[in-house]
Amino acid sequence: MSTRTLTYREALREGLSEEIERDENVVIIGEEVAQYNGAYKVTEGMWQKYGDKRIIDAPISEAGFIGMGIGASMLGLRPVMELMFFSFAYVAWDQMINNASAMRYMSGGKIHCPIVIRGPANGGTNVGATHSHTPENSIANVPGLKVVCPATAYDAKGLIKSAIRDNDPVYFMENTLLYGESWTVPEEDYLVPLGSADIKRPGKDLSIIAHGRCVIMALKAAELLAAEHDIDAEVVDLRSIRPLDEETILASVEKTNRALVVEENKPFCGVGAQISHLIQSKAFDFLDAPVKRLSAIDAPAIYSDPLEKIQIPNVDRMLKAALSVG
Amino acid sequence: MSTRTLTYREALREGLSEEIERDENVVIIGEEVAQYNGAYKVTEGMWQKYGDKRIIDAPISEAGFIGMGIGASMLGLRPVMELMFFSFAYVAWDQMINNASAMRYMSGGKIHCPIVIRGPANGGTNVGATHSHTPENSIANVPGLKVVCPATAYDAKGLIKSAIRDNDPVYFMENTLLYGESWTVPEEDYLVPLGSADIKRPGKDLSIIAHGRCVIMALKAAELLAAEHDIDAEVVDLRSIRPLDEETILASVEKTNRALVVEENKPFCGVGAQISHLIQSKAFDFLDAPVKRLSAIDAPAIYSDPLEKIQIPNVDRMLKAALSVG
Amino acid sequence: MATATAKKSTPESAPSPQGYAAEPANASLTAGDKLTLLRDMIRIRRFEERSLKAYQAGHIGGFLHLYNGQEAVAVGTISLRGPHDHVITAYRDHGHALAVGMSMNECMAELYGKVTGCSRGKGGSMHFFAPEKNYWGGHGIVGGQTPLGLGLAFYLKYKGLQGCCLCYLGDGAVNQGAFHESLNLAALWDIPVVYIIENNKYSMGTSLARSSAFRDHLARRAEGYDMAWDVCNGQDLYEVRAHAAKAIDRAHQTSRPTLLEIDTYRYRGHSVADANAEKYRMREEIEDYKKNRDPIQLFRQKLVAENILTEDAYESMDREAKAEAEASAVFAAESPFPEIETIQEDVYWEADHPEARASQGRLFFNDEI
Amino acid sequence: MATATAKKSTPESAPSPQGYAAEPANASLTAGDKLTLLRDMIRIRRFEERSLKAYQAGHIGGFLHLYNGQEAVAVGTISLRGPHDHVITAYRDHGHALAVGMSMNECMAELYGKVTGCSRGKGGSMHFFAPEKNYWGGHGIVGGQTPLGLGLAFYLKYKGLQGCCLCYLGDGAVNQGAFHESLNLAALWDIPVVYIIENNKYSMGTSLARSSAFRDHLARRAEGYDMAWDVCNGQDLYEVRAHAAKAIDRAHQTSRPTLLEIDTYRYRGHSVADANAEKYRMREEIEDYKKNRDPIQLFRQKLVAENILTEDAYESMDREAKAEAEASAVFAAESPFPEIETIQEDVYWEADHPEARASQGRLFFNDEI
Ligand SMILES: Cc1ncc(C[n+]2csc(CCOP(=O)(O)OP(=O)(O)O)c2C)c(N)n1
Ligand SMILES: Cc1ncc(C[n+]2csc(CCOP(=O)(O)OP(=O)(O)O)c2C)c(N)n1
Ligand SMILES: [Mg+2]
Ligand SMILES: [Mg+2]
Repeated sequence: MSTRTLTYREALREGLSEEIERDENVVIIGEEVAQYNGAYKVTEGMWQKYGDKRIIDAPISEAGFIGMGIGASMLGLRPVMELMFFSFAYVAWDQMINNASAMRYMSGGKIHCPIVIRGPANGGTNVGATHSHTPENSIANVPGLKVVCPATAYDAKGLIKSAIRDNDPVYFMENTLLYGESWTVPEEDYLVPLGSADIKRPGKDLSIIAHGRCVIMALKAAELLAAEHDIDAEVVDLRSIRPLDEETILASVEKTNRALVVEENKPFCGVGAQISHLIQSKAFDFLDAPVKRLSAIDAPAIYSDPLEKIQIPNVDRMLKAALSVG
Repeated sequence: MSTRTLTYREALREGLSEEIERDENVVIIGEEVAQYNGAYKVTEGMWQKYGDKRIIDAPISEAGFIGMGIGASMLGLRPVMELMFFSFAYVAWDQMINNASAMRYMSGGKIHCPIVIRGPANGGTNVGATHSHTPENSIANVPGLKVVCPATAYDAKGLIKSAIRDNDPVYFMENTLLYGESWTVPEEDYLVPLGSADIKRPGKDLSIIAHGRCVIMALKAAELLAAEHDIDAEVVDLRSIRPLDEETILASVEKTNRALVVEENKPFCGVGAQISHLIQSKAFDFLDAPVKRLSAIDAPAIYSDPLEKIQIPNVDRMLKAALSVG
Repeated sequence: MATATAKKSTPESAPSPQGYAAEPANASLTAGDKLTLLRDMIRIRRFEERSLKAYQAGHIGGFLHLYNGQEAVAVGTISLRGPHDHVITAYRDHGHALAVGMSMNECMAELYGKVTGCSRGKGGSMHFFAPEKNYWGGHGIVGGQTPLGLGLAFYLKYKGLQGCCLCYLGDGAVNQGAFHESLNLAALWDIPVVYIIENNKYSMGTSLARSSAFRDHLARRAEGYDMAWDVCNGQDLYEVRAHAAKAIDRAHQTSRPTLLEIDTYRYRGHSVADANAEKYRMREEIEDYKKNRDPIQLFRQKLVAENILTEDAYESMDREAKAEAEASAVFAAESPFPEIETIQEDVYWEADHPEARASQGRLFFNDEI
Repeated sequence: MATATAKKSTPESAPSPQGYAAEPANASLTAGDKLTLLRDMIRIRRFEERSLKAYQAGHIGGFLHLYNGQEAVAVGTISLRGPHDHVITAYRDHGHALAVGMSMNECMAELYGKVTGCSRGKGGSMHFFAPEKNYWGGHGIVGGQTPLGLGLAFYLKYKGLQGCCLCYLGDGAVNQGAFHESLNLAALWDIPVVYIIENNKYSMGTSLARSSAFRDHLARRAEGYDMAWDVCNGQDLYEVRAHAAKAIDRAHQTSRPTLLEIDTYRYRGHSVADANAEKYRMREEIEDYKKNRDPIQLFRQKLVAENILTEDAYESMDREAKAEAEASAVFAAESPFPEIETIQEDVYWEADHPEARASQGRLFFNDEI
């Protein structure tokens, strides 16, 4: 396989473009996605290339246009809706939670909603509490919905393509702090299936389980753990929150006997709580110590830069947390 | 103390009325709360008694009127907003999640929002997926918010009064299937503090931890466990989800060494996951078996009556679950 | 897409001098067509009366929002639809369901929560669906269907199909934010949706005047979006068809949306559990509608006057509808409940099509017990 | 509460023949008052220019939405307020903050994320607050402040206070559902709120015509709610005050809301991170506003013509504003960041007042590490 280097942003754009070209039912709708090239430039150049019909700028009416996308998906369109920030999902929550999730069910399986709703869901950029939500736990709580959180350019491209081809609603959470980061990505066409976790670093002493940008920091933490503390940590990248690759998680913990779950989520009923419950429930006898969670410090996202860097998990806090696993 | 029998509905109404009379800043706003006497008759007679100023019928504009309540609370009003169903919170989610939770934080503590948002949050009444949501986990995930789920008339009255006097936003989740149930309630004034769990039945073999109507079913299950299986189960009623009375939960599990968490919540990142994580994290060495959760069967709420009765936890399923705790 | 232009959009003009019957939408009807329209209204009425009986007998639980009194709205508008026209409505959805051609059996069985129901017992009264008949529900959250209807119409435009979406909502639903967002999008993007406000003057126990601020008509709000609007009397089937035809035509010819407000009335309470049904409205008001403005009786009188209908024919039509409703109740009662395993069917397309599943991992999260 | 009545509500009439300066709201101003108004606009301009420099130097991160060009809107409207009038706006909130009397120091320090900031470094650019000055933010979610503003005004009505809430929003924000719901509630319940659309013709890179369907004015949508509305030129401070005074008066005297659309323009990009700031708008358009319609220069010329202002006085006023802004940057730079412990302060009132805490149990849920 020949590879080249792409940013997370470029990889997403490539995935979106390939699917636009592959399927005439794929249409991108969102605020500033067309003429402005996207608030975070994910869709840069696509409007020029694919035109008004396929790349559509929307007014600031998330409930209206996301609901519209759900309605159009019922007839077979595959809308890919951009939320400029996932934090804005809350004004469209009823559409995203009730309508997208329950349509199939309430119709006894007659309808399905092949919609993708994507956008960045992260803190760490000094934009304050209203713009820094990470609602993957609340969304994945809802049966009928799928949730994906890629950590690398390779995964972002492979997962967005799978998400678009998926016949269920997929909520695709990116990270503004990753858009500009680069990874090698194959030239050839590929998919990453939803629901498959990835061992980003094998190890034997401790499983660090993470998703999204926390994976990248966990990899750095693992290097330091190895270099400075002689701890060989395995980094499990969930990639997909729902479906969830429980097998890979459990296999890792059964090998290492220790688990740290790292998340930018707030701790109460966050993804970490679910993973912790899974581990204690299915690998109880393999655990040498309680599962630890490292979450965002439990408060609304703070604005002040140096404090926000501490509030969300960082390499330092990961190190400390790893060492505290009993 | 002299007592009498009140329904859950009457107890709530009494609590609301006492607070209306106690504090001129308390005002009740919601759909059909006044002239219609409340969709579930919680506020019956209150409009006649307290008039247009204190009991206000709202149009079907939850984002508008709940946001209005939050705004008014910033100046010192203590609005008690009724959601006809908590499922309708999703159209007001941005107001409830962003505005109510982060106002204090983003203002550096200059503002607080003493608002109560109350209404029923439950399934089990054949109204289908759109009307049967139980979002206590998603709300309690949000730092800045408080969540309360009373299971009895006594607790409902004592907690609603505490909620109204609380200076933070409190989301108060009731249950349509409990409104008509009766309990003894003292004549005298009393409060139940937020954040205190209640041992509704002491026991020594297994802790059944529940909230809301599941508590009532857990009590029945506990009687059957004792009568038929010689298992002496302790029933811990959380009453309040956030703040959470961790001490009472842990003390119970340290005594019984076994835990079953019962919830009408959906399992993924539900309240049960959080409680399970808590127990394994702080009572790891006391556990003789993994913590088990009994949640709603993981699907949107089904309409069909006999199936819905199985989908949400019932006494039968609780018995089976209790016996399955390793 | 299109930018807003200042088109003139005032309510449609009065009927032709010969009355609504002579308007093109109605003049083109054969005698047989007209009898079918009458029959459709009667079938809805009898179906719902039968469902009420079943509710009172405890065979149906939850909510049951009856459409009695409003039949001419669903039948009048839906009878105009062509192959690419779609229908979506709120929770008061039985009338529309029968009007699009769903069978009484599948509807009644759904109310009973039976596996033979249109949604296999999963949706219930508020959530009827028949996508194969271009019927997209049945939606329980007030106003929540309005962006969905926009999406159905968006699809038509995207695909270049000459069609529209008839999207119904109540007079109380106009104050939901999602509806407002939908109006702007529809007008801004030339989306062929016809929003139909079934103004029965009450949202539960709240009268129109207590829920909405407006000038003379709710539909006039459309002007704020430079959108065409119209109002008409929903008790007269010819009038409904005449006005709706213009809105549908506008959508088909110009892809422009319309906000059509149809005055109507519900005889029953908000739902059958509405204990106050006769408290917030004057008994005289209800009686006046039943006696003098009943859509079925008005249309019956017209067809008798047109010499299309005899009293005998009416009686036998009514008997047949009653019998059909009765049979549907028997069908529902005799149908089985869904199997327990079905609780987790119809959640994910993928889980229902394991052979075609592309994803991996776990989809459902209950603990094993 | 009140039911909707069909009041006549058309845009306010043209100014008196002597022009806006002679309108009561302006005729009552002393020379000193006028100089203060000019100074307030200049201070906003200089503060923001200084903040931009700090952003470019890396002292400020995140978003910075500048108000340059719109100063007459905040200063003109807010200068009219009385003791019971309240102010709330969106994320482009520095101008309003200074106009209500917040100090440059507390504002600049907030931008720097310092503990001396108005929100102790917790809110940032989009979330300035000064409740002691009746200023309620600073809100990041488009349209999210509009129900809050309704609530502030509701409080005044509830308490019988003669006041109103000035609630600002952008031309893009009008298409949020919550705003629509708020308009209906305001009109239905006679809530003394003045909604002020600062129409700068763009929402990020989207022009008005691409985001809103409307007839001639956005504010005309108010007619759909039987609400008074008005439009005016936001580059002319006298004009702004004349029109806003009528809306405030309406609120004070009759408790009725107004939707006031004020035409204005932002010179800069949507935020300073807006790389396309000069792509979606023609350079000539921007230059035209800067050269011919700058609110500060227009008002300066008026005051010179009125013989109230000399060129020297203007220059020294400007120098002072620059110096004040410079000093605020020094203050901000020298102020400390908040302590780490403060991350969990200001979350719960109860946690911050342990002595008065009535609840029990745990409020924060991180694992101990
Ligand atoms: C968002 C939301 N809020 C409240 C309700 C409860 N509710 C159901 S129907 C209804 C009244 C709706 O009245 P209207 O729109 O006039 O329709 P009608 O019942 O008259 O057909 C209310 C308040 C709901 N289902 N969804
Ligand atoms: C609900 C929501 N959607 C999108 C955004 C992102 N956003 C912030 S400002 C803005 C443009 C708003 O334009 P306008 O209302 O005209 O105000 P202006 O910036 O011109 O002052 C957008 C899209 C947001 N903050 N909130
Ligand atoms: Mg109605
Ligand atoms: Mg603007």
